[in-house]
Amino acid sequence: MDYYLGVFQTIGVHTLLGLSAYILLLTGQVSMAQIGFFAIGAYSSGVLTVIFSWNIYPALAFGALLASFFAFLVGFPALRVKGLMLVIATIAFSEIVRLITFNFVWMVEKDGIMVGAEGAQGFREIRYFTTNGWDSSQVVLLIWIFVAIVMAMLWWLDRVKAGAVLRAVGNDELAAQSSGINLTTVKVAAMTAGGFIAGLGGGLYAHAVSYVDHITFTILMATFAISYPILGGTKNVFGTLLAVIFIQGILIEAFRFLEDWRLIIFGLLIILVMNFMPDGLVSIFKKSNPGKGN
Amino acid sequence: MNKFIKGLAVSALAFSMSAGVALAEKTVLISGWGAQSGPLKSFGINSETILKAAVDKINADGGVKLKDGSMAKMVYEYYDSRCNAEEGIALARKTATTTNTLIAIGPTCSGVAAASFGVFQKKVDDAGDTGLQMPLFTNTAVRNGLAKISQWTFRNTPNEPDMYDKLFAWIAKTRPELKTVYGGTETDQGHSAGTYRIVIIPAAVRHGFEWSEGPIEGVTGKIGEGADNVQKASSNWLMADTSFSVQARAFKKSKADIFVISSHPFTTCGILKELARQKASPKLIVGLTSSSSAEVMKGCPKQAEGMIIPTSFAPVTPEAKAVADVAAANGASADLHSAAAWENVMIIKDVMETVGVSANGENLQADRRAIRDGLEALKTTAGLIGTVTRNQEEGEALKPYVFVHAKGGNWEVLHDPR
Amino acid sequence: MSILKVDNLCKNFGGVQAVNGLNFEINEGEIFGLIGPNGSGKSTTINVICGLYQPSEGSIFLNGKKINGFKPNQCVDMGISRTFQNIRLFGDLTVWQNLWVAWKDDRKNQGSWFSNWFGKSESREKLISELLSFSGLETRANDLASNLSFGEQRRLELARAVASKPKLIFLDEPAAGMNKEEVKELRDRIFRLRDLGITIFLVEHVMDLVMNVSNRITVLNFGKAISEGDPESVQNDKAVQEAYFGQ
Amino acid sequence: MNIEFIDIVQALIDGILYGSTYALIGLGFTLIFGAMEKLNMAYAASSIGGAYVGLGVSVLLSLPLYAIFLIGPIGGGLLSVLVYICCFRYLPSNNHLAALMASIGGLFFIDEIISHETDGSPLDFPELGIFSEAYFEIEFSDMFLGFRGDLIFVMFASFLAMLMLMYLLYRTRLGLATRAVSQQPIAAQLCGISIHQTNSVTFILAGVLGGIAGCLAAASVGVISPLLVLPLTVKGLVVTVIGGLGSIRGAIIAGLLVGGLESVFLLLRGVNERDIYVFLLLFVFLVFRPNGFFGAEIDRD
Repeated sequence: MDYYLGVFQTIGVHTLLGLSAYILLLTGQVSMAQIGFFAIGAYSSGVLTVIFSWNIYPALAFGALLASFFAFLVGFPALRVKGLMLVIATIAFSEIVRLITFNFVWMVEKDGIMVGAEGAQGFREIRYFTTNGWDSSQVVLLIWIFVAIVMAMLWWLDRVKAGAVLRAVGNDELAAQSSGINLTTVKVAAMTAGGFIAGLGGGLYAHAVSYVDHITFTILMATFAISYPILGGTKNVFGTLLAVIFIQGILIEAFRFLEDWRLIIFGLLIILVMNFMPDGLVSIFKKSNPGKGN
Repeated sequence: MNKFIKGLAVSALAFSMSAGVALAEKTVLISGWGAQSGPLKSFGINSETILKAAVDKINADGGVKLKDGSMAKMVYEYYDSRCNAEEGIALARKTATTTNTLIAIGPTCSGVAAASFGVFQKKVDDAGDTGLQMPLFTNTAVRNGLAKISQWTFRNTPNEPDMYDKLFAWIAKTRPELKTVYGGTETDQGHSAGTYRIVIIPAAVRHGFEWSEGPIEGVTGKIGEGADNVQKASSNWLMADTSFSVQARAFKKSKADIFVISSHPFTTCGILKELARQKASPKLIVGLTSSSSAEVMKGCPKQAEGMIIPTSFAPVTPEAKAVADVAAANGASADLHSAAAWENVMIIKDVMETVGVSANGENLQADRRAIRDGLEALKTTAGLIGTVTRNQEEGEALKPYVFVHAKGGNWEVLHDPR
Repeated sequence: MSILKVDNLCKNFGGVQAVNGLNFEINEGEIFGLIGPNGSGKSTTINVICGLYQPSEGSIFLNGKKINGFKPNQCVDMGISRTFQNIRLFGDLTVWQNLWVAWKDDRKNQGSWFSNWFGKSESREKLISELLSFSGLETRANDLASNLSFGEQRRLELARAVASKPKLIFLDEPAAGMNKEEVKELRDRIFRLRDLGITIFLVEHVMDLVMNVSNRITVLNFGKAISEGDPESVQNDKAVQEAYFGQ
Repeated sequence: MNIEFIDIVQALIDGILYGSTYALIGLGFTLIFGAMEKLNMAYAASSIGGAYVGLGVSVLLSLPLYAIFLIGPIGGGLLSVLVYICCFRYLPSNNHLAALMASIGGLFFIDEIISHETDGSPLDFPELGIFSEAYFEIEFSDMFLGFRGDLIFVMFASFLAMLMLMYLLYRTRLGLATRAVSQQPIAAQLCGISIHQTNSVTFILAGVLGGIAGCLAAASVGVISPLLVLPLTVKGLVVTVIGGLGSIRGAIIAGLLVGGLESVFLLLRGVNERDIYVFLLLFVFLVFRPNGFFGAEIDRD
């Protein structure tokens, strides 16, 4: 049972990661920075519960806020670059964050052993849940409550003007600007919101698995993050969820016996989906397939 | 494609079990996982090959004697954890909660071990701690001081502090003309860097060797002291690095008698080749335990000539030789990591027979606990090259070892302190 | 009273002088036509005034306030809106949402920041349904803009430009590709906008339309104004005929 | 280690020489971007893949060692055109995202196939014969500056490749077609140029170049491993951006620059911080000079 709960935890965390990329994708920005924000959330909330013995909720909130603050800062220079250049710029950002976690040492002695982040050796013993008697089902519940809240917020966003504005910017920046939309506000706001969601996901991840290190935050994970909404499509939030379930739940877990064929299949799958459904998996459910504007 | 078919068979088996079809045979299940994909894939492949050979041997000899006196076959499942912490944790959870695994063997990467040991219950009988409760017995992940993370985790891995301590003592005695030391490590590999700064350099200092550029602040010879300064004073590289010009120059400039190269085979060969190119000629090179494997001899036998490494496995006894042959016959290689899988399986069999377990996962939780307690009770175990002493405070092993050096394309035993 | 005053406007791209020393003034409530052969700098003029490009030289005044270098969205805030020569709608949004994105509440009953972005408002519902009937798209309100026909897209784009409640609206070749009937409808719409008090700046190739609706016309060639005046006098200007038909 | 000025000079030399492998990879990225305005993320993977093909075929048929350096580029070209067919050819031409994702899929696919086939362990790669043996030292006020022979060879090879590419692009009909397709795809089609043919040729060209780069990089290291793929991809991207997307000489200069600076950062700040500075450099370029050294204005509408 615990194992299936673990899979649900993974799916939940990856859904948050995917949704953080989703909101940026709505504005037409492909951001590989999400894994950087995820790392910031993971490390900062981990430091708070492990070293400062904070309660989990303020720690998660702080991690998410710190990540969104960095996202806010990244948002401004990111405005100057578009499209493929943004991809490269955000790869650079994520790699810088990863290298900082790689060099990040902050250890204190607790109950006779050293705990905290130890540079390349990673950040172990983020055991808030287990030492406070949470069982896995409670952790799963916590993660999925957050996932549900975030999904509901994004669902609602698509029903108010803000959502339409995000998509308008994604469709045609110039027309959006000429319709009175301030691109700076919209893009920086989307980046900040995306940073918040990714940071929250990072905090939950660190506590759910109890260990993080820089290898968790490589370009591979950044690619996973953007591949969820791209494979799932940006029609609505469920596409991302569907893609996460498909990749993490089915491809990675259910087909574990395929061993290293799984990553080969993952590569092949991306190629196939992009060739036959360039608007994402959700386009299966659409009757007509209106191509992207522009 | 073989693995594919086998995988299908395994999952079909699992399905039939879960569907309640009674199996004719009595079995005890052990699970293992390690990196079978990605750059460190050979660890997992070697381990599984030897694990399988050991299980086959046990079954050929009749199997495992159960509590009720009947015999059961030992079966195993092996999973790919991709040297990825998240995967390793998922596997620990999977085997602990969805299979009848009595005890698990793995993982291969220290990073995965450090991560996945954390999801186990820290102290047995702590009802407030909801961590996993299944014994785990590691054969490969070797970074210093991991098993104490949980009372459910044990290791049968070389004790590097002891080995390097003895190595430098031996060098000091047999090569008194060597005075100074310099080195470097791959900083993004937990094992290489950890062992280098916490174990190797302090051991060298302890036995009177001087850092070639003058003493490093805080390094007294005690394990772990001044570790950060050690790394800063050294010339390091990363696991995926391909250019070593700058580092090799620093080595050469140090003019040290002994070079310490603490990294896995890929970069060990890289730096050795660059040193040779720049004609840096130390009097001795000391390597990392994990480099005493076939890869270095495949990649750079010429440049590695003379490199000394302490290892807990070499085909110096008939048993060890037999295991090495079995591995070779199955296309894998027996080294200090994978050969320990053999020992682990044999120890597990003995413990199972001592404490008495039931077949097919009846009394699963009680049996797991009994095996854990049985493992903890062991003071010594039989190893392939001699008796292994166990430090059960920390769940670690004190394995016998030999010093090998590279000679003519092979690892040859240089000194055998057993 | 003049609403827009352009003074010695220049724009060059690299070495090319797209607009070269343009001066004109538009009065509130009038329909102002800008015509000229292909490549004469008409679209560039709109793009510079609407903030897509920075002018290389010269000044633009809106109601006496200098708006040089304003971003497009700032221009919208100042009461300028526009359509594009090649239609630029938000294809993934519905017709209704296209209008919604551009919609701005009156300054005086501007709601809070929150209600603008996330809330509902009656005045919005009212305005959008008026715009839908203005553009004859009532039945298509919930269709994706990318599924509209060409004519419908043109109408939607015009409605979207009106949704931000502009005082001055720039129409960049709104009749391109339309048949006679559609041009007639467009003319009626332009007149209705004028009747609402919106000043109109019309760039057009379809002479029939320009000559019929404009109060005043400026003719552009090689980035320079070569003629100005009411439609009739412009039509009879020799320089204009030369520019269009050569000598 | 006390760092003297000569050490910095030496590190710069080491880095610039090694940077020529970055330059070669950067050339391929920039060539494809120049032709299609798309990023081929699978490029470094197909380059290393080409070197593997060369090694594999030569070992299987027990060909002489230099055959690797002939078969490798061919393999690179084939893989590259395969990437084109799978990840670009049938995708909507205005959907840059889909092509980007598909080529990332291609990157994983090639990388994992290599890992699978080789058990992920590094393989010995033949060195460049006499060039690898060669090591020059120049005396410099009783200090020595060293130059690696094989890297000097790689550097000349990359200059040669650059000159050949420039010749192909600016002096032949093929180059004319490539440029026509990249600037005005529809007009080019109307003139009877087949977009897909031209793009295929560009990919083959880039792939051959990649195969050469892969072989030379592996030869200078002496081993080949799937571990080389990701760092080369990232460094290739960095070089392409700093040089200016689409600029051939930019890629070369940026390759050498990145190699040199990286080496100096390594010397001064240690390996753990080395790449941080490289990425900061990239960031500075992106924000203050997004078109790189020689890039065309890419921020056009």
